[in-house]
Amino acid sequence: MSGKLGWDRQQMADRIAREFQEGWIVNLGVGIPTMCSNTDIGDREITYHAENGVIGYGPVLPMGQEDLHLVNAGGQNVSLAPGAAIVNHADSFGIIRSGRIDVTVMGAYEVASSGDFANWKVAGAKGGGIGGAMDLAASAKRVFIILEHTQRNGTSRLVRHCALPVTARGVVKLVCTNLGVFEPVGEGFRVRELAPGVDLPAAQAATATPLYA
Amino acid sequence: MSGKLGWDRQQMADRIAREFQEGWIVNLGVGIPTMCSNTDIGDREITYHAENGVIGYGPVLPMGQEDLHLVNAGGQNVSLAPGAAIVNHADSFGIIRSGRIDVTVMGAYEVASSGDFANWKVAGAKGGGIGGAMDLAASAKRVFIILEHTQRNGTSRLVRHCALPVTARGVVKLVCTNLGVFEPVGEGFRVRELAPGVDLPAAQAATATPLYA
Amino acid sequence: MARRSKVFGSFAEAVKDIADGSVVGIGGFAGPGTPYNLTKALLEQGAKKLTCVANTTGGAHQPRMPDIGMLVENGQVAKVICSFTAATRPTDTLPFTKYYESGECDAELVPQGTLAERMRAAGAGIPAFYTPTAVGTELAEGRETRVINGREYLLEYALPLDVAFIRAWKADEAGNLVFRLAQRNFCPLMATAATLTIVEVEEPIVPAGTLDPDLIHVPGIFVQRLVKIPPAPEGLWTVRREERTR
Amino acid sequence: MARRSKVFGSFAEAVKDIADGSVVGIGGFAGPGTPYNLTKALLEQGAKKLTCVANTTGGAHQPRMPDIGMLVENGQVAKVICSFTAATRPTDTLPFTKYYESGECDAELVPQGTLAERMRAAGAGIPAFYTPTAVGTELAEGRETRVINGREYLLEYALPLDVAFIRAWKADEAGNLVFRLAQRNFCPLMATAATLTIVEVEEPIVPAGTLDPDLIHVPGIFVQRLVKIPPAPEGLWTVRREERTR
Repeated sequence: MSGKLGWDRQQMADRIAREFQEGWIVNLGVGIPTMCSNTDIGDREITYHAENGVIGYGPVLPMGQEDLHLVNAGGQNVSLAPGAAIVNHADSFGIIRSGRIDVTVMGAYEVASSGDFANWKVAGAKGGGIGGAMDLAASAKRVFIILEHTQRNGTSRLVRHCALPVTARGVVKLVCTNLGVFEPVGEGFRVRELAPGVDLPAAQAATATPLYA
Repeated sequence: MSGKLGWDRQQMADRIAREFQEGWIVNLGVGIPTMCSNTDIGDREITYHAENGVIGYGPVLPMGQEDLHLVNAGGQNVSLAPGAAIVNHADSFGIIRSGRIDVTVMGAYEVASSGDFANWKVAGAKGGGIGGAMDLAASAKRVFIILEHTQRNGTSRLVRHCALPVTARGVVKLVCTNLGVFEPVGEGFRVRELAPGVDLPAAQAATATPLYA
Repeated sequence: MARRSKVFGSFAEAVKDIADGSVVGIGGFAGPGTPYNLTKALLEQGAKKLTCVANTTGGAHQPRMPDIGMLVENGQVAKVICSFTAATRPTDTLPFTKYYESGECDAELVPQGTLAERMRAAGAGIPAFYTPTAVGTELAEGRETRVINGREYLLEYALPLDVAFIRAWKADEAGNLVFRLAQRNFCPLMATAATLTIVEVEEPIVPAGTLDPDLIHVPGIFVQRLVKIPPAPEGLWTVRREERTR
Repeated sequence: MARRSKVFGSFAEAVKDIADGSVVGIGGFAGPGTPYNLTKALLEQGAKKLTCVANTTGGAHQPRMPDIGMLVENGQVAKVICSFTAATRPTDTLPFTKYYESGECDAELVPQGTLAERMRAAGAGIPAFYTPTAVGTELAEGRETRVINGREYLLEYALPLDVAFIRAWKADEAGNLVFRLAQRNFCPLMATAATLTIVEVEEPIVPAGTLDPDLIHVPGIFVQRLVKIPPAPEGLWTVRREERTR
């Protein structure tokens, strides 16, 4: 799916889904994160929450099997899990703000080693796309970020300070890129795991802030 | 039902119900006001709202025909009207606070000619019984009060200033007592109508503030 | 996804670990939705220094069912937060009132809509809000108000609960709840406001996936424990009250 | 009680009197609940200087359906209030974005949960509330915050609507609404926030008393006008989008 080093998009989603613990309520954002609900999570009981009020959904359905009334946060037609329930947008974000989301998984443009991240506004733009990201980032118990490790020009997306306007400050607990899994630890990122074929010097070369083994 | 002068309780309720206009949403409080939903209102379309979230109910049901899951604000088992809907308490008071109740009908201990009224705390008590009265009084489009014109000792319940702690200030639009129908007009009450057998001198004698014909 | 059942075998087991000092919300309005069986179990369990939150302390009508007044009489309650701490008509007396008048139990009197909204706020991550209710009354004296678009409003804070007791009509093993008619009242709000929601259920509890997801009043993520109410006389059910004119 | 029907014969008739300068909420999230037919009728009706409130201005995906971006392109919109005024990925472009960048249309960018809660507040008579969302971001700069229990919160105001356009699955003639699955989203909130709620309905509109009162998502007292969506091609229905990986 990608000529890039390390994991492809579904592999990043699968790797993050391995972090989900028994009983968690998991919110999946637009982009790669929505792929997590396609991951086989074995016998763990995970409830996927979408910001549009769908509580308890499963994999994206193949063409022809969709229910057009049922979408996840990315607008993909998903399946329902047993025990699912639907609420409206106010109640859905009530669940988010009241701290009931165990983890929110989002994409981002940049993640800082301070735990700040930016995913709603690009350089020079007047407008932006916030969606539910600020609510989720402010109030979920944990924020996990999935993103490509570098921009197309090779610039690191893992940084010491965000150059773009932040979505929330100091909230990111875990980052998964095509190169590996990282934790923001203040001055840099601790390397939790590297993708197959990636070694620490290669990862460090692609990263604008120190990596710690 | 009463040896008192003028209207009895159901007659007071019936008289107030005559004021309800086509299309109104009407909230009925505990006591005599709940009797309004027993009144035949002809072909007017009135929606009765109870603070516990029942939107669209009808008369109190006779013994043996009750549904024990369905009560009005007074805990009486009522019938449902076609087109009824149920909401929770937060949504029910959302309807109230957002100004959608055309009239709330309540009992009271005292009504002042300023439009203040008191119905939650008696003299010398530490506690009180507010229920939904303060929410309704603050936000309904109109407040109508039904009460006996005097206390048992003959003291007027229609006063210049409330002696008891008020439920809301300046909100009462219409008062129905056993003696008649009155409008608070600042220094006193304007007499809209007197009950059969009641004349103005008799009504004035029972009232602590001027009555205007 | 293997759904773990939230069904408990008895009311005693479901309330066993409620700690002294807990803030306990008790649902219901004039009968429907009132968790008589859980309240009875809490009377037997004996937790003390409770703060009890409900529309009323109960006991105004016969036959009397387990209520906050009984918890007070049983020495279990430090404070109540209610929209009634006394009856609406001066000639009636709530069992609770004398404990409050004598100072044996504290009380916070809150307008009913504000009480509901404060719990809704707690369950929705809203720490405070403004309301027009009670402005200009004794309840607003000395408190913070704010003029917005020319009208005065009172600042109110969220009211989170440690435990919610509620009664539902139907439930599935995932904790999804359906209420019937006036049974809904405060129950969904208390479920969202609480850390631990315990539900007594009237109909047999069904497997997850049985209830229509569009027709759920409280999603299972807000519910931790369910107990099926046994038939009377073991289980407590609403009985018809004497017809009242008040 | 003789129920007056709220059913209108056409979308054109239902939107005929929408005035210039109205604040119009448009429900829907990524397809379900989106009132394509009412939006199309408003394009034809031509009201100007509108403020449009929705999750997004639309147009990110094909096939393109009537959306706020089209109302902007048609010169009808002074301002939008949305959680997206640009696409989330820099390589995508929303049709609206260039009108905003050029200053032809104003925009207020609001986090999605705050947008929903502001409309919920308007519909619930709450003029303002505090939220943790957006604290510490560019959106909070220069705005009023308050520390409550040690955490900083941002003050947000209610967002009332003049008109709400929503799409429902079922309705009765009294205006009671039922949504199916993800169709619900913002629609109930917009109905409560609006003075005039207009609904396009997928299933045949049934007489009052036909729908179960326990299973109503929006009570009829919030709804003024209903229009049954005709079969395609006269009526607009969601069509399957190309499968996307984003």
